[in-house]
Amino acid sequence: MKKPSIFGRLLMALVFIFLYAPIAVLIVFSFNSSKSRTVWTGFTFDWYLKLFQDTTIMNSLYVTLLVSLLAAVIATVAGTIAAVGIYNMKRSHRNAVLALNNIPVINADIITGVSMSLLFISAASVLAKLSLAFSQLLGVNINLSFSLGFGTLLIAHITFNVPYVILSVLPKLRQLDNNLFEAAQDLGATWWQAFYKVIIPEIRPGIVNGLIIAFTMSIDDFVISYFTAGRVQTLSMTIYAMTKKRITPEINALSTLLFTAVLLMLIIINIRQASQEKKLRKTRIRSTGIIKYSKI
Amino acid sequence: MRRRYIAAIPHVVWMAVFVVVPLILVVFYAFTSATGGLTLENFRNMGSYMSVFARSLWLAFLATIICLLIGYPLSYVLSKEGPGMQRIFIMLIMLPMWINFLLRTYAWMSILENTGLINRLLTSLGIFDLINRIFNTNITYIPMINTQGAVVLGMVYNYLPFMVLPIYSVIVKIDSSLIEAAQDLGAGSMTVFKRIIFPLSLPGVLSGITMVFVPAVSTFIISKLLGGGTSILLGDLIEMQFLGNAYNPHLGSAISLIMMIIIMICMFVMNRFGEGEEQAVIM
Amino acid sequence: MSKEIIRLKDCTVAFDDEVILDNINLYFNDKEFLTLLGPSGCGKTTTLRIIGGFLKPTSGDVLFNGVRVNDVPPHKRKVNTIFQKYALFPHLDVFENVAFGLRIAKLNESEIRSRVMEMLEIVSLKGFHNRKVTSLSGGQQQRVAIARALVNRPKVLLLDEPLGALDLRLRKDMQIELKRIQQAMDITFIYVTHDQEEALAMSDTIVVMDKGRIQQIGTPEQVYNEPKNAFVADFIGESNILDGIMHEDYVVEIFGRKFKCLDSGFAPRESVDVVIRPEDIEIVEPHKGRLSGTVTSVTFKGVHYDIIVDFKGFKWLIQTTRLHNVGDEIGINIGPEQIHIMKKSEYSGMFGDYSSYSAEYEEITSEDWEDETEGEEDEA
Amino acid sequence: MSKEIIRLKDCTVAFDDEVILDNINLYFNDKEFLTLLGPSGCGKTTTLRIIGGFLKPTSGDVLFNGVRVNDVPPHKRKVNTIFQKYALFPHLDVFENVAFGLRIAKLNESEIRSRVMEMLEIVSLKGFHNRKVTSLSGGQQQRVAIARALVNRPKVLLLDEPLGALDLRLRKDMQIELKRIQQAMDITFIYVTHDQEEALAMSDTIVVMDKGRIQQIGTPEQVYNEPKNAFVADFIGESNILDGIMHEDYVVEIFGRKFKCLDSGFAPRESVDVVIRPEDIEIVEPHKGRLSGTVTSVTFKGVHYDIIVDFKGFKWLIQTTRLHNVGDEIGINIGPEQIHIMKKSEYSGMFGDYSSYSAEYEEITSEDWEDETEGEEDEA
Amino acid sequence: AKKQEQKVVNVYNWGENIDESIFKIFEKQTGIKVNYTTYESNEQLYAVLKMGGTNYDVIIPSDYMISRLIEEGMLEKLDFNNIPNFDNIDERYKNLEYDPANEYSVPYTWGVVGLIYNTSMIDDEITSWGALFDPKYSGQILQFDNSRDAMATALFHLGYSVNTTDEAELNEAYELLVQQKTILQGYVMDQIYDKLEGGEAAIGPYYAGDALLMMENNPDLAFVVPEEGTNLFVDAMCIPKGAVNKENAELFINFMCDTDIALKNMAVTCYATPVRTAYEALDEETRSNEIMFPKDDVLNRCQIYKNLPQETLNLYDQLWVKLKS
Ligand SMILES: Nc1ncnc2c1ncn2[C@@H]1O[C@H](COP(=O)(O)OP(=O)(O)OP(=O)(O)O)[C@@H](O)[C@H]1O
Ligand SMILES: Nc1ncnc2c1ncn2[C@@H]1O[C@H](COP(=O)(O)OP(=O)(O)OP(=O)(O)O)[C@@H](O)[C@H]1O
Ligand SMILES: [Mg+2]
Ligand SMILES: [Mg+2]
Repeated sequence: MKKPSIFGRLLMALVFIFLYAPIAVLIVFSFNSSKSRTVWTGFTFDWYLKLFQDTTIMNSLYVTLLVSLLAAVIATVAGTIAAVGIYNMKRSHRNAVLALNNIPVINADIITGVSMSLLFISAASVLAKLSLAFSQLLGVNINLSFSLGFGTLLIAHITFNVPYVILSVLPKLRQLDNNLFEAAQDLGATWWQAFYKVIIPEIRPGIVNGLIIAFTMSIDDFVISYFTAGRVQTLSMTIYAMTKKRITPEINALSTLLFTAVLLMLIIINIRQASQEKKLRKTRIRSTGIIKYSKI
Repeated sequence: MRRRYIAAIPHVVWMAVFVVVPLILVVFYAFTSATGGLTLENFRNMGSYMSVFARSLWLAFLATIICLLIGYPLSYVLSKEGPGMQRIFIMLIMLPMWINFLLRTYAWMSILENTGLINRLLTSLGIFDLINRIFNTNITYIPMINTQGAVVLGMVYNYLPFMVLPIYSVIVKIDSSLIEAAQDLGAGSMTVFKRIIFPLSLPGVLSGITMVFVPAVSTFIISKLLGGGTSILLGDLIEMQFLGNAYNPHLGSAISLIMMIIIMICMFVMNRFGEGEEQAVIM
Repeated sequence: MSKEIIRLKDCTVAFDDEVILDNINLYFNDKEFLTLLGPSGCGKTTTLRIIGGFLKPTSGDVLFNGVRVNDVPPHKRKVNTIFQKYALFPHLDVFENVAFGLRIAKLNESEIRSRVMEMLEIVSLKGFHNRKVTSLSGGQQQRVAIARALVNRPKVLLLDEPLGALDLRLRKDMQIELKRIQQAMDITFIYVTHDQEEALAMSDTIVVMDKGRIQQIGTPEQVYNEPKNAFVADFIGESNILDGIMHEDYVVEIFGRKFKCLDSGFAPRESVDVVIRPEDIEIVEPHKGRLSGTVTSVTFKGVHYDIIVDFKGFKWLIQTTRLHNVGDEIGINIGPEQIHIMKKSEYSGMFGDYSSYSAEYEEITSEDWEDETEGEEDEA
Repeated sequence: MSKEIIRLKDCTVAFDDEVILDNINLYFNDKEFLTLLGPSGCGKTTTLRIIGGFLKPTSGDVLFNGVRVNDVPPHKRKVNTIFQKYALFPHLDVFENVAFGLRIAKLNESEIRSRVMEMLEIVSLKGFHNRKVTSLSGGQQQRVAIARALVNRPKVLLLDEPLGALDLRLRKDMQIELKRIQQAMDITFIYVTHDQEEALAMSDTIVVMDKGRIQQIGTPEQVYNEPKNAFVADFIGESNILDGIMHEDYVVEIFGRKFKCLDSGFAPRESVDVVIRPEDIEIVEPHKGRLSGTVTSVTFKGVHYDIIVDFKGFKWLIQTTRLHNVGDEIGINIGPEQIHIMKKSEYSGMFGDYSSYSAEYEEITSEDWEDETEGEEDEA
Repeated sequence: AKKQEQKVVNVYNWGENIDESIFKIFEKQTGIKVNYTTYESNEQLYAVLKMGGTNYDVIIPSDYMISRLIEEGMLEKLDFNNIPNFDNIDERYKNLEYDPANEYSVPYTWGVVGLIYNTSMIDDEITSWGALFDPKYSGQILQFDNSRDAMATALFHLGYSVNTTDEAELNEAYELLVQQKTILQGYVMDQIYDKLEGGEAAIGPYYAGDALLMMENNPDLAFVVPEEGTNLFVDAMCIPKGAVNKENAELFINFMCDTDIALKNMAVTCYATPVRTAYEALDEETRSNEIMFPKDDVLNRCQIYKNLPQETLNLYDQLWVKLKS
């Protein structure tokens, strides 16, 4: 209830300056007419135009969006199903599975990345050998071999996304009224109807939240992709390659665009949430009112 | 009633194949040599990387402490704001995460470089001239980039939200009636903080520490970009063995293994320390 | 009120070797308001779940109209349930909640509309069809749950402590409302509660359960006035339960004195439990009473005073509208129709002694508490 | 039971211009068990919070022993509170929860130990000191909360619906327990509840509140038997409330007939509210009664029957132990001491009419509901 | 997929080492799409290949790395029938020591390593590798971020052979690098562009072609081949073992040896081309650029890296990791 102290306000101001200084720099220099990152030489929109012609950036943007979207969607579906399963487990089993589930969440990214790349590479070489052996044995050309690329990247992303989806869906399942499912069946719904007509809508906030987290994690990931993507380049990897010489302001432009988009989205969501909450507060007071007057 | 738990089985299998098996492979690589035989060779030289281990742990420790020192008061102050403000501030803390962290870190280079924005600003304000005149020195810039300080700064910058969010979400959930109960029993505001708010926020603190320390100790980007590559960290060392200039995945696996063990020990000790049975993983 | 429509035959349910329902035999008549009454954990919900089809009995049969339905899944049974906490679908508005079953049955839109609207009118929720269910008060949610079940025109409605979450006032109103709806719709209600007043006020038939077994079946008056054993006597209202000996038909000895009563058919000198309701005891001048004792505690309860009276070491609870003071000497008389004789049972000696009441309250030993916690853990 | 220790003087509390407490004047005596009773949202918790120091009144004074303490923070007030949901510290075990206040007061370890242990014994939790509070049952948590407050030896203990979360059985036990503790410790209890039975059973003094205003202060008997207005009459027990006219002192006219009563001091022909409790009405043969009517509904309630009787269109609730059947013609008599006269108030006409009871229950028109919603919105 | 699978060639090259616009021409000519990615150093290329799991069709390692890859059986033999433009290559760059029978590689660029420094920040004239180790420039010096090149700067300064296998000499060089570390601003590869052009650092060693690019952007920069001698490198196109699109790769290699393409490419990369016909087509001014095409007196001072025996390679790795930690 008490207003934060001056010290508190000061701290917040400093932290936000700290958090946003580099972003401000990034945005400002996306309009810089030269490639310099530190000297302002004039205003231009050129980088925004060039951005769309740069095939490397556009390609990697495409790869990133595609892999993030696919991984997020697959992980959300898989994670939701898994969460339902986990929810119905015996406690001891559930704890074991949750511990397993937590490994990629807690483990260092680099270890996740390195270990998965070891798996993919071993699998690739084993499969290559196998197909060679089979081909010789059967006299037909069988090719099971694969190389690191979009497929492995996708698998990796799914793998580190699923746990987050589960962590966000599971609490919603726990909050669920145990009887909802039975209520639906009682009203004539089959098992499956009850699931998608009642359970899914009920845990939807958790699912959506999981989807968003998964998508964010994927978009933001660099380390794991770096070890598992092979030749394919995500945006992070392209940027990483660029940091090795010099970042072109096109990337700044791209980030500025993304940042603005997310900012707008958040503002819209926020306004909507705020108004919803206001409504909710009203109805809460309202329902106590009902109890108060119900006797009359 | 029905065996609905089977819905989790594909997940368990998937996690076993893509999480557990890879970790087993790491262990396997760590104990074999390039020629294939079992060996402890990879661990024998570990002593020579002592300095990297020490540096990584130390810098990650520093970054974690600083994050905690900034993040805790910040979370606390945030939790005192009105609900609308809280939402906005939390959004503002998460928003930077939507800009690629490589870019954000790279932007720090522009700020910290010898010819970067800070030094330029100081020069144009005539600060250096002033100092040079007074102390009769001849400095034209303050060296900030490519120092360990810069690396710690990069870590703090990148991982601060991971400290703030869990602590904040634990603090806001503390039942205000507990605070009133403590006041009722004679506790002044300092005591309330010391005896109620802080102990109750410990799970958040622990999960914040984990979420900062683990990525900090294993990063290889921040040190590359802001550290100039002169003092590498564990992450660089591992990366170097797999995709870098000193190819040796067996050694890399051994280092990974040891890092994993160190992280596990740290977390274990910390959880003991905080009696944190209910370790919260908060997103 | 005669045709039997559901029967449980020798139903037993066990989870992990723990017997939850022990050989239940029970039938339900058409258009009856039947209440399952019993303490928490006695198996009431389990019984309902067997009827609803959410649980298969470990052994025994469930018959609907004489047909065995053990293997019919819930969505194919012509019964509907109102769950302990309503289980409304929070993502749907009032209309869609009520329409749920009809949509599943694939009725056409206009019929759904008219049936839902009609039903909402019956439960007095006209004009609420667009509201979010979460924005409704407890009583209103309750009505939606009722409408949602009734709109499917079930022959039987199962209600699992439907009023448990409401506060006292609302609860009383809803009791009346439910009874009215049952009569208006002319269907069978199988009602679960652990509130004896509720059961008494609403039911045609009460089934008293404890520990997975049926203790007594009867009308409210039968159950209240002629409890079968000490458990029933105690669970349905306050009662003084004393040890007695049947001397001969219509004569029972309590505290060494003989009292007339209306019961017969016991063996000579058979030990029995004697129930005397606190409101049935007449207070008279000390010398005019059959027994006399000392008032040890008085509590004002509004309608009456609860007084504890010590008769030779045994403490009785008496309800009276006249004020007596602690220390007063009083006499009591008990008419033959106020004395209820019960056969001894496993519950004998466990209830109906007011020695530990009020100011006389003995310290609860920590052992008692430990027991309690264990009980809880079993449940979890 | 005489010395005044706390007084609220003209206390008003408003949030955002909404008046929550309206000019409350109230004093609390030493060693008294005082209950604040009222419906949800009437301002009971707010009153406690003012006394506890968690809230400053918008205007008015809080006096402890005659000294103004408006600006004294909670931790410096010599009162302790038991919160609505216990508010135990989940990170501390039972011992440390109870020891909390003592540690803050920096007592030495051995004294803390002995006082905590003694207190745990008083609340019958000996042997529980090492348990986590989260592992306790509701009743046990309740006792810890009590011990935690009492161990500081406050002069005054504030209890905010301490039994609200417990089930009926435990609730009754804990009522007795609390009363015992209050008497044993010889301190003032200020108790908040919305359960009138609880208030009647436990209190020395009851303060009935509604809409932020005090409606009546008195002993349980006074409040029950001589309610000040229709709200109090209705809130404390069932009542028939009728319009009457005082003809002269001790004579009131109801339904055109004159009845003797015990009240005086009204203006001639003043309109009044007349309260008659359902259990106070004597049923006699139709021709022997002052009034005669027809039974329209009967409900068995165990101890008694609730019957609704129609007297010339006005329906009365009567409680009787004898069975009557619907349609029976009965007569009633009411003694002068059973008739309670109240001045007309804002609540007149709102309560005490049983026309809409039971089988007679009229369909609630949607207008009623709409009205209700409007009322809510006014509030919001 | 209804249409035939798109033909591709996966090219893995040094950063800043090609004119990416020529891919379009190639695609137009052959219908083959170029997937292009880059690496930082020979050692990194080696790690990626060795790690496996990736499929590259064309790689462009340097001389010593080529011989190492050949020795370890990691390259495919080329089918020169598919590379008719091989005839355009100057004979001087055929059959070099790293691929004596010229079965595995087609030269792509060549050049020397030298010191690049900012004349506005360094007043002295730089002539020796010693400048890299001079505390005078403390905090302004950059160094190669790969073991072979970095060790070479020290070995040159010490006057040893860059191909030495003598442990003592290598250790001495290592010690020198350890000392240097204290005055170093950082280890860099292509970041050197940014640092030198922006005046962030004053001096660093790099390859001639890149030096020319940097000098275009910042006229204050100068390039010098130190008097102690330097490394002459030849980068050549190869096909790694197991390449999936070997024929496309050969088409690509052939394409790169086309005169016009080589010229176009050279204009962007500034590296000297071994394509004779292209060289001949250059204008006089470019041909006389001593940085791009060093005179013989410089070339005589040059050493070419050779592949080293396994133990020495191991020692390199060890010393390098030790240095960096
Ligand atoms: N799925 C289950 N597995 C094991 N035990 C169960 C299960 N469901 C119920 N029980 C046990 O069966 C007993 C009876 O449960 P039931 O829910 O029928 O009680 P109830 O009479 O409805 O009680 P309440 O009034 O508390 O709802 C309880 O002891 C409970 O612990
Ligand atoms: N901080 C606040 N801001 C605005 N209104 C408040 C606040 N606290 C309480 N109120 C309002 O004051 C009124 C009285 O609240 P109070 O908590 O005193 O009621 P109560 O009698 O304790 O009710 P209950 O029995 O439900 O606990 C309610 O209408 C409530 O909504
Ligand atoms: Mg139940
Ligand atoms: Mg309250």
